Amino acid sequence: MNQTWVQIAYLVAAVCFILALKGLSSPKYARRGNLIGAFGAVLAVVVTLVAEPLDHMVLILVAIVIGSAFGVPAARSVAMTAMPQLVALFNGVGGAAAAIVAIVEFLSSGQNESTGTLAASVFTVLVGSVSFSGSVVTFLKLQGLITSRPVVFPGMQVLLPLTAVAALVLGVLVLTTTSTAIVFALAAVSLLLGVLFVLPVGGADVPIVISLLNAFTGLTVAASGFVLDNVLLLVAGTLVGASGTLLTRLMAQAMGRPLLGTLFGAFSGESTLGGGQASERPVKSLGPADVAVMLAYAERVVIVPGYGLAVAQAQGALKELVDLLGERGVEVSYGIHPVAGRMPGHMNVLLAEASVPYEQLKEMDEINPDLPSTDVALVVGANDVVNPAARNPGTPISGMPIINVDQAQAVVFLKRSMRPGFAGIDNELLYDAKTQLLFGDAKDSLTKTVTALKSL
Amino acid sequence: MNQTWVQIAYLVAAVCFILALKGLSSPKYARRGNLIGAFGAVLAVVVTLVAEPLDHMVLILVAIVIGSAFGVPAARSVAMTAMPQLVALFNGVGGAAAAIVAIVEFLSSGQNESTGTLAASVFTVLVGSVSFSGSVVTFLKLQGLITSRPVVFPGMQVLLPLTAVAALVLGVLVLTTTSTAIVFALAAVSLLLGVLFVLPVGGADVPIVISLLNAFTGLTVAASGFVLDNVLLLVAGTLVGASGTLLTRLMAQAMGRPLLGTLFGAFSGESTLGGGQASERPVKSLGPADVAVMLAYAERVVIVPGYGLAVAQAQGALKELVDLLGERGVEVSYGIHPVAGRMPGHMNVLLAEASVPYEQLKEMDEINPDLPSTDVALVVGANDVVNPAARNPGTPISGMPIINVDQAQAVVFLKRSMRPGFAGIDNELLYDAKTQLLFGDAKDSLTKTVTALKSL
Amino acid sequence: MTTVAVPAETRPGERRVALVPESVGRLTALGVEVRIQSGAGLGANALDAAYRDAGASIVEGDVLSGADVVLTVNSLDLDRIGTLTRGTTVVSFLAPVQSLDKVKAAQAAGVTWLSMELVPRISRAQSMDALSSQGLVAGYRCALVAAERLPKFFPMLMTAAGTVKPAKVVVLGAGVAGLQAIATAKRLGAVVQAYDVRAAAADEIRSMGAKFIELDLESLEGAGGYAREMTEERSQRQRDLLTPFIMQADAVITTAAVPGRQAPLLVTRSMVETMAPGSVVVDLAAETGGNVEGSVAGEEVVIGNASVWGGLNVPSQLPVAASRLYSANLVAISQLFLKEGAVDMDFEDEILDGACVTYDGAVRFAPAREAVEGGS
Amino acid sequence: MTTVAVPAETRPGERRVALVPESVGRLTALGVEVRIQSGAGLGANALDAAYRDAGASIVEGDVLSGADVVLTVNSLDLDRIGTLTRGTTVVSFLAPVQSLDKVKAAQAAGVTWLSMELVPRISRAQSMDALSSQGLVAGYRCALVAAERLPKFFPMLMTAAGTVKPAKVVVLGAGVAGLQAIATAKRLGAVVQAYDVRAAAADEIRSMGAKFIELDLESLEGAGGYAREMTEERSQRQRDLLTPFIMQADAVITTAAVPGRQAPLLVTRSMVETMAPGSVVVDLAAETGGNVEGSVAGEEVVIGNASVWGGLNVPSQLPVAASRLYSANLVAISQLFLKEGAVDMDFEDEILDGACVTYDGAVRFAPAREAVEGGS
Amino acid sequence: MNDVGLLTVFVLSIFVGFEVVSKVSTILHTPLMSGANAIHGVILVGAIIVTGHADTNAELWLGLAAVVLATVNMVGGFVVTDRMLEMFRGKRAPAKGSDA
Amino acid sequence: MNDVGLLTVFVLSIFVGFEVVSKVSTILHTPLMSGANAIHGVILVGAIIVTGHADTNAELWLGLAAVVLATVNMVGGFVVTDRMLEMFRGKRAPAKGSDA
Ligand SMILES: NC(=O)c1ccc[n+]([C@@H]2O[C@H](COP(=O)([O-])OP(=O)(O)OC[C@H]3O[C@@H](n4cnc5c(N)ncnc54)[C@H](OP(=O)(O)O)[C@@H]3O)[C@@H](O)[C@H]2O)c1
Ligand SMILES: NC(=O)c1ccc[n+]([C@@H]2O[C@H](COP(=O)([O-])OP(=O)(O)OC[C@H]3O[C@@H](n4cnc5c(N)ncnc54)[C@H](OP(=O)(O)O)[C@@H]3O)[C@@H](O)[C@H]2O)c1
Ligand SMILES: NC(=O)c1ccc[n+]([C@@H]2O[C@H](COP(=O)([O-])OP(=O)(O)OC[C@H]3O[C@@H](n4cnc5c(N)ncnc54)[C@H](O)[C@@H]3O)[C@@H](O)[C@H]2O)c1
Ligand SMILES: NC(=O)c1ccc[n+]([C@@H]2O[C@H](COP(=O)([O-])OP(=O)(O)OC[C@H]3O[C@@H](n4cnc5c(N)ncnc54)[C@H](O)[C@@H]3O)[C@@H](O)[C@H]2O)c1
Repeated sequence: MNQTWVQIAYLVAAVCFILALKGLSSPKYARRGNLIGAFGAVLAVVVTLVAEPLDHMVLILVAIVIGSAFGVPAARSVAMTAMPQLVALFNGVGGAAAAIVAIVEFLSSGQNESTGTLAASVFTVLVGSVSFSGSVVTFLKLQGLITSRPVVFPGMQVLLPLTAVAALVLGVLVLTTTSTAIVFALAAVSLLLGVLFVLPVGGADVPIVISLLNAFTGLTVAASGFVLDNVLLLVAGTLVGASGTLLTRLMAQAMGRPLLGTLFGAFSGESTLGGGQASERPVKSLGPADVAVMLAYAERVVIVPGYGLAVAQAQGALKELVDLLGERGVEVSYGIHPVAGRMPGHMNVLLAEASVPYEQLKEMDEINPDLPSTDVALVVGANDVVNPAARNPGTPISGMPIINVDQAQAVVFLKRSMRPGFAGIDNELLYDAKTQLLFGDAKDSLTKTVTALKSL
Repeated sequence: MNQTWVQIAYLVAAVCFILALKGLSSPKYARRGNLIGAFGAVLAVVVTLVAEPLDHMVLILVAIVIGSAFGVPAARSVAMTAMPQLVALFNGVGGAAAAIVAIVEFLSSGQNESTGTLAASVFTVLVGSVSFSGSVVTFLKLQGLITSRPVVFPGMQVLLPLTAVAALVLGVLVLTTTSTAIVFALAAVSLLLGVLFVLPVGGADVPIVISLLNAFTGLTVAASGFVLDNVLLLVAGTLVGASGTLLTRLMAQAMGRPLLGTLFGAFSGESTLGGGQASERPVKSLGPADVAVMLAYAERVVIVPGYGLAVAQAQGALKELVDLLGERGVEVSYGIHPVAGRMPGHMNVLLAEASVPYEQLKEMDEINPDLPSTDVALVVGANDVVNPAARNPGTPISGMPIINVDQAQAVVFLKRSMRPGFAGIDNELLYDAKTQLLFGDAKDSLTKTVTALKSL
Repeated sequence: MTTVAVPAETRPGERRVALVPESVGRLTALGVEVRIQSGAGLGANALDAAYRDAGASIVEGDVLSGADVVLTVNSLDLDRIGTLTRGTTVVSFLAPVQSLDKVKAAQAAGVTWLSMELVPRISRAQSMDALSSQGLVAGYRCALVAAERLPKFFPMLMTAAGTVKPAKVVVLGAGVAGLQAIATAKRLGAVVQAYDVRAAAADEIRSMGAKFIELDLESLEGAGGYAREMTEERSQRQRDLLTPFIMQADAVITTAAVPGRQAPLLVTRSMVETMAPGSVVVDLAAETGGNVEGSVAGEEVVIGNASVWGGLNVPSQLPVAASRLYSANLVAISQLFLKEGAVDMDFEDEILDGACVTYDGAVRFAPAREAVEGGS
Repeated sequence: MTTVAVPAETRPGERRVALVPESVGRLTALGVEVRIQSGAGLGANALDAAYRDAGASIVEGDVLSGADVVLTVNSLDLDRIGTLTRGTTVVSFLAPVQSLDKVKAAQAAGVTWLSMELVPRISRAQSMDALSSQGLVAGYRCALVAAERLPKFFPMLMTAAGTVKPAKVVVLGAGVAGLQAIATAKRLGAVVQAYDVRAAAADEIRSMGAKFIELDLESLEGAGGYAREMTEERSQRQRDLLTPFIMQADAVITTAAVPGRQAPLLVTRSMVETMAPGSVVVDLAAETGGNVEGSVAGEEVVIGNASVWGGLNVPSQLPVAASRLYSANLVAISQLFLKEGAVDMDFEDEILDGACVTYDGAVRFAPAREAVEGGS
Repeated sequence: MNDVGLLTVFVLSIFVGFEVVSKVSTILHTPLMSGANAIHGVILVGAIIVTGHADTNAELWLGLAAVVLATVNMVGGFVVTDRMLEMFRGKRAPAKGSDA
Repeated sequence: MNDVGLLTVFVLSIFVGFEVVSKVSTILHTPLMSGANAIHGVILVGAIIVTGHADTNAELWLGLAAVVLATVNMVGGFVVTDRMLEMFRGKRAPAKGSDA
């Protein structure tokens, strides 16, 4: 149907997308990867505009300008923290676009298509609509426009499968009747399905669902490629579908959530991370790889060791981490609190055993002025000595000077649980917006972080 | 041309091959990967036999039986050490088969093919022949039937490019004349080209060349797929071509050889590892990943530290390695020679600093009886204390008892160069058949080995 | 102007000084005058000149007269307490229940006495915790003494003349001093095992890289992270269970204490007698009754084949370090009651409240008060 | 049957013994009888009973008469040499050039004397290298002595009462003893810097984790890995360049020696005087002239503000360990000349050849022979 | 291309999709998701094609809506991904920092 | 399939081929090479097809030769690879060995 050169241009664009994904999975090439992807996309669009025999050219160009006029400023101005919901929204409109393309294609030549092609169209309408309405709900949740807790109303357990069955039945009907009305009915039911699908998911699991919907959209694009006999759409859509599926699994793993639990947890009564961890209040946990990247791309890091370092006997692993960071040009020092550990000089004994040079050890009074300009404070098995509660009266540690890690740009705690330290009091800092926790034995966590750092 | 189900069966076979390569690149799944590949191959052959409308069925089956009767016993009975040349031979016959298939196809329908298809046939004949004759020469070299040193005779510098140009010219002639005679001439010239191509390669570089020829054969198979409009051949051949090319690069890297130097080194006067290292006598060097695998799959490992460990201050890295091996169930102990290092008890001071438990340290007299049943002796920066020269009279270290690492099944030395130790005498063991060397600062080497071990 | 006086210590063999030159500036910054008795710092290598440079004035002879605050390591001699003006604040070690005569004298003289032993073990008071700081010194010193006395090596050494096995060191009592003794012995390469009655001790001992001696006994824990006294029966069982560990040890270091009580008897004479020739026992608790039966404070006695070193004023044996830390403790507590250059004893502050033994003619510390009233 | 005799040491303060019970079996396995003077091992915690259990016989009083081989730590007293039967083999330390009278006596008595100092430093002889084994002991001991004497901590400690800076230790001479001193001081947490004249020393010092003091001086290396003596001019320059390092040090440990010569003077009195109050200097070479000007072997003297400890027979201060290693050295060398139960002095063997001072009425060791002949 | 051909391409693309992201580090999960999201914005190509071939008004307007939406997805997607990746931008040259 | 379709398959296969082996450990270089070598033995399929369609004797005998050679390549290749991989077979279950 097309000239060979167009097909080849599409192939080039597809290769660009592969390279884009490849780039995006390594910190070093991520940016470049994204640019290559953008180049591929532009190439594909330009080739299409130039090579295809198209009517309504002006309208199409106007539509593109309008789309850009929405997309670019939104993406440019969004706050860092609001990015996930924006991505959700973009994903939703992509799904909608795919569904609409399928509908239009159906309208124009539905009656003449083979069953396979029709089935692909039905799939696109169904999944594209789910993706759209589902994404909109996630957007609303993340934006705080509706509650981020799991929403379950009585009868939902019945309504959700019913809707799903209805959508399937409608889909089959489309295949058999090729009726336009039913296609629109299918789209409507699918929109409802998307809403019901996402409502019961709790706040912390929302990113996983976004990733899943993203993979869905990819598959609809692949199906569109099938319908339109367009290899580029097929390849690009499949790429996104496959990588998105894997990514969804990886994300669920990284957050320690079983994928199915995430999606249907609210029904089975399993908590889905709507509000909190084991304790009532939510904390942000992260993986060793994240810690590695945070540290590797920091300018200045302060390590605050405590009794947990001694319990884990993790001094060797800690030194290795610091040495590696040093080699990467990160400025690292240890902030030693006078009563860290359980014996005066406990940290000194430990760190000397690991042959940490004395010059890297800084006293509390010496390190505290540096903390506001510190990118990451890594708290290794310490708790009381960084607990801001010491600044308020009435606690067992009131009046004890602390290392002000809360003044650092970001704080990472390595500890095993939410249990408090020697003084037995909760640490507010664990729940702070700039704090993240890597749960686990400190030695284990540090070893994993070192491994991750080496592979960066 | 085929029924859909055959095509799908082919697709399944292609997927098997992908999974096979994937499996083969990780120690854990390598065997399974190979079996999946074999399954895919059998599937493909059976489907072809069943579904294609074929004449001469009996003859074909007989040919397959004959081929198996050659291949299986050869593969079964070959000695471990002779495997590389057998692989080379198998690769060569594969290349020959591809070339023959192209010739037959040409004979039967060459006149009617499109230029593109013809070009693919020419490529297959040319490259398949080169692969065949080249592989045969590598076989002869490795088998010791001809010298493994680079063979360069006067005029070769001219002859090789001349032959290459001749082959190209003949190829173009085939395209324009579609003459059968010229095809055979092309095959003959290509065979010569293969010989000339491989002769100048020196012994140690031969495996790299085999890998390259293997990739070549893959490409010819892919081209055959193009000629025969067979997607399976196309996919399988391309997979091998691509992975083989990358593998060739990786192998060259692992051996620290520039790829081009390997191939054409003999011409430019660069040494190609025909006989020796920097020193006159050849030693076997290996990479950290190899050391990691050797250790990980050993039952019992003995570590022999020496002065080099102290110089490199690598005690921490060494302990980490040993701990990791312990976790994997490998039995590791340290064999401490009484005069290792430069001070009595030097190793004790070092290893205590790294908190190596005293129970893991074995005296020389205690460890020596264990060595014959040791799979790998890892000598870290030691030299004199394991030098078998001590057993012969007349050397500065004669009469000094040593740790008998030469009795272990395999010996790995970590050192920076071929320089001798304190006593200033050469160590025969470095050149021994069971010895391999990992060159570099001990700390660096150990750290890399640890990283490799973790990724196993 | 409020004056802070630092007399020379009079306890025989005492080498510490209550205030080191480095700390003088931190006191004068509080708006007080600091007077040092000439030669007070000699034992700790602090010369008069150094004090003078730091802003203190040097007084020959009696430095106490007219002083508002007196800082010392050991409690003042009985006869000097009477010479103090009413209202003078004395800060020093003072085991009040064991020194009732001094408490009475201080009560009579109307002196305010803060005892460093009584500083409560709350987080805010850690910088004033002289028991910890001196325990640290004592623990380090104990391990060195053991290493020095042992006729063998602490570390393992594999040499051409054979392998030297590492010394086995057993540490009993793993408080501040015990943990530091463990750390020091470990550093020197000994194989260290340790025992303590407190529940948290097992983890703490392991966190030093030593082996915890698991005895089939329940743990005993009192208030403030201190141990409780144990019954004679438990005590006997503990000794029985410890015997095999003592027998195998090359060196035993004991640091067990129960606040306000005699030190618990952990090792009997017969247990010491099971030890091999040349073994060394270091009893840090010798002064307060001894963890080891037969140990004599300040002497080295031979029991069986072992030589038993009884610690006497052990922190004073590392006078520079001990004085420096103690001095920092004193400055930290002084900052609580020296406000705008004057003494302002605010008993709302639980540290001052807890540490104060006598004030304005009254004995504030309950156990001492009861003893004084009971005895008089 | 050939008898090997081990007398009690007569040198004042000597606590080592030439043979420990653990080694007896390895000698009797050579087919000889071992006789130990009663009480010989007491200083090293080796009881007569232990020797008896190991298969030796205990002799009260004179053990030398009738002995074929005599093993001692220090050389025999002059008067006892004469009592030996002709052909007796004595193995011990014996600085021959410094003890010409004993050499003459041995020559006169027809005694075969193997000096442990003269065992050549070849690989095969490492198990007989008593200089190394005793140097190891001395080095460890030196570092402990410095730690024990210093009124401060060796390690750095960050505590609630302030940070204690680590001690700065300077080690001069990094042979066997020096390296071990470095290792021990490092273990205790000190910051160690070291210097030696040999070219290989820089790497060796760094391999112990210490800092090498780079002086702008050429290295000096003699035969067998030993140092050479240096000119007075170089010596002066070395001292000048070392002065700032000495000044900043809390503890200085000197172990430098040049075989057969007086120990080099590395630290002058005025250099010591630059050191801060409480500093400690340990001079292992005090016996052979001293690396430190003014040091007295076996005494602690005060120079400036520092206390200078002069080592006297330092290995004997760790008698159990030192005896065990020395004993292993003696057994190893005995295995060379005790063949089939009899003494067979084979001077083809370069070790026996090198170590032998007198044999069959002749002085074999050239420098001693020249001195004896020159002097007589 | 015939259906099996498309299937082949589909299967191969699945492998490529899986493999290229299989080693992604956790920190890149979100940017990668966002980048993939932008890529499926190429549905714009499909939207353009169907719009360009629209015969009825309904088809045209629906198609134009799809073009707008797809453009938002694609253009916005790449831009927002780029912004997310800003932190990986300028990293000073590593200098040997610590000496042990 | 048309040529561009084949080209697409070719390009995707290249990516798959590169990606799947990109993390191979050095020790597996030889077995991997050998396994890949066996895989290109599927030229046997091509050999069978051309032989089955052979019209002349020359074609037939050449084809049969190709079948024999390809079979050797394929069958021998998988067997020899399996033998190489024997060392990775039975590995006892890891037991916690060292206690520090
Ligand atoms: N230095 C002294 O002289 C001395 C003496 C006595 C008391 N203290 C007191 O001890 C405290 C010292 O403060 P700190 O911050 O060092 O300790 P901390 O407040 O006791 O906190 C220790 C933290 O380490 C974590 N941890 C324990 N084991 C771990 C492991 N294996 N891996 C990872 N994390 C582990 C614990 O959390 P998880 O359980 O969740 O893992 C805990 O939050 C102060 O309150 C001080 O007053 C000090
Ligand atoms: N223990 C004692 O008391 C004592 C005292 C004095 C002398 N000696 C003598 O010292 C020797 C000790 O034997 P040894 O086997 O321990 O040591 P050695 O024979 O001296 O060999 C040391 C080896 O370590 C290698 N090496 C050095 N630096 C290294 C680094 N950074 N990374 C990796 N390798 C490094 C060297 O090879 P490259 O240069 O190629 O890397 C050398 O082959 C014996 O001859 C003994 O007699 C011992
Ligand atoms: N919260 C704080 O700020 C703070 C400050 C310093 C110390 N501490 C804690 O206080 C505790 C005690 O410290 P300390 O060194 O002053 O104690 P201490 O000197 O009173 O006693 C020394 C040790 O002896 C142990 N002991 C008592 N009876 C024993 C027996 N029968 N057998 C074996 N061991 C026995 C005690 O448990 C204690 O660990 C430690 O846990 C220490 O960590 C807390
Ligand atoms: N080959 C062997 O078997 C063997 C055995 C033991 C020791 N050695 C080597 O022998 C060497 C010396 O050993 P040692 O301890 O018996 O020597 P030593 O006791 O004779 O001297 C001690 C150290 O003092 C140093 N020294 C001399 N003059 C000095 C000066 N002016 N300034 C600074 N330092 C000075 C020497 O270099 C030596 O390192 C060492 O290198 C050791 O490794 C070899």
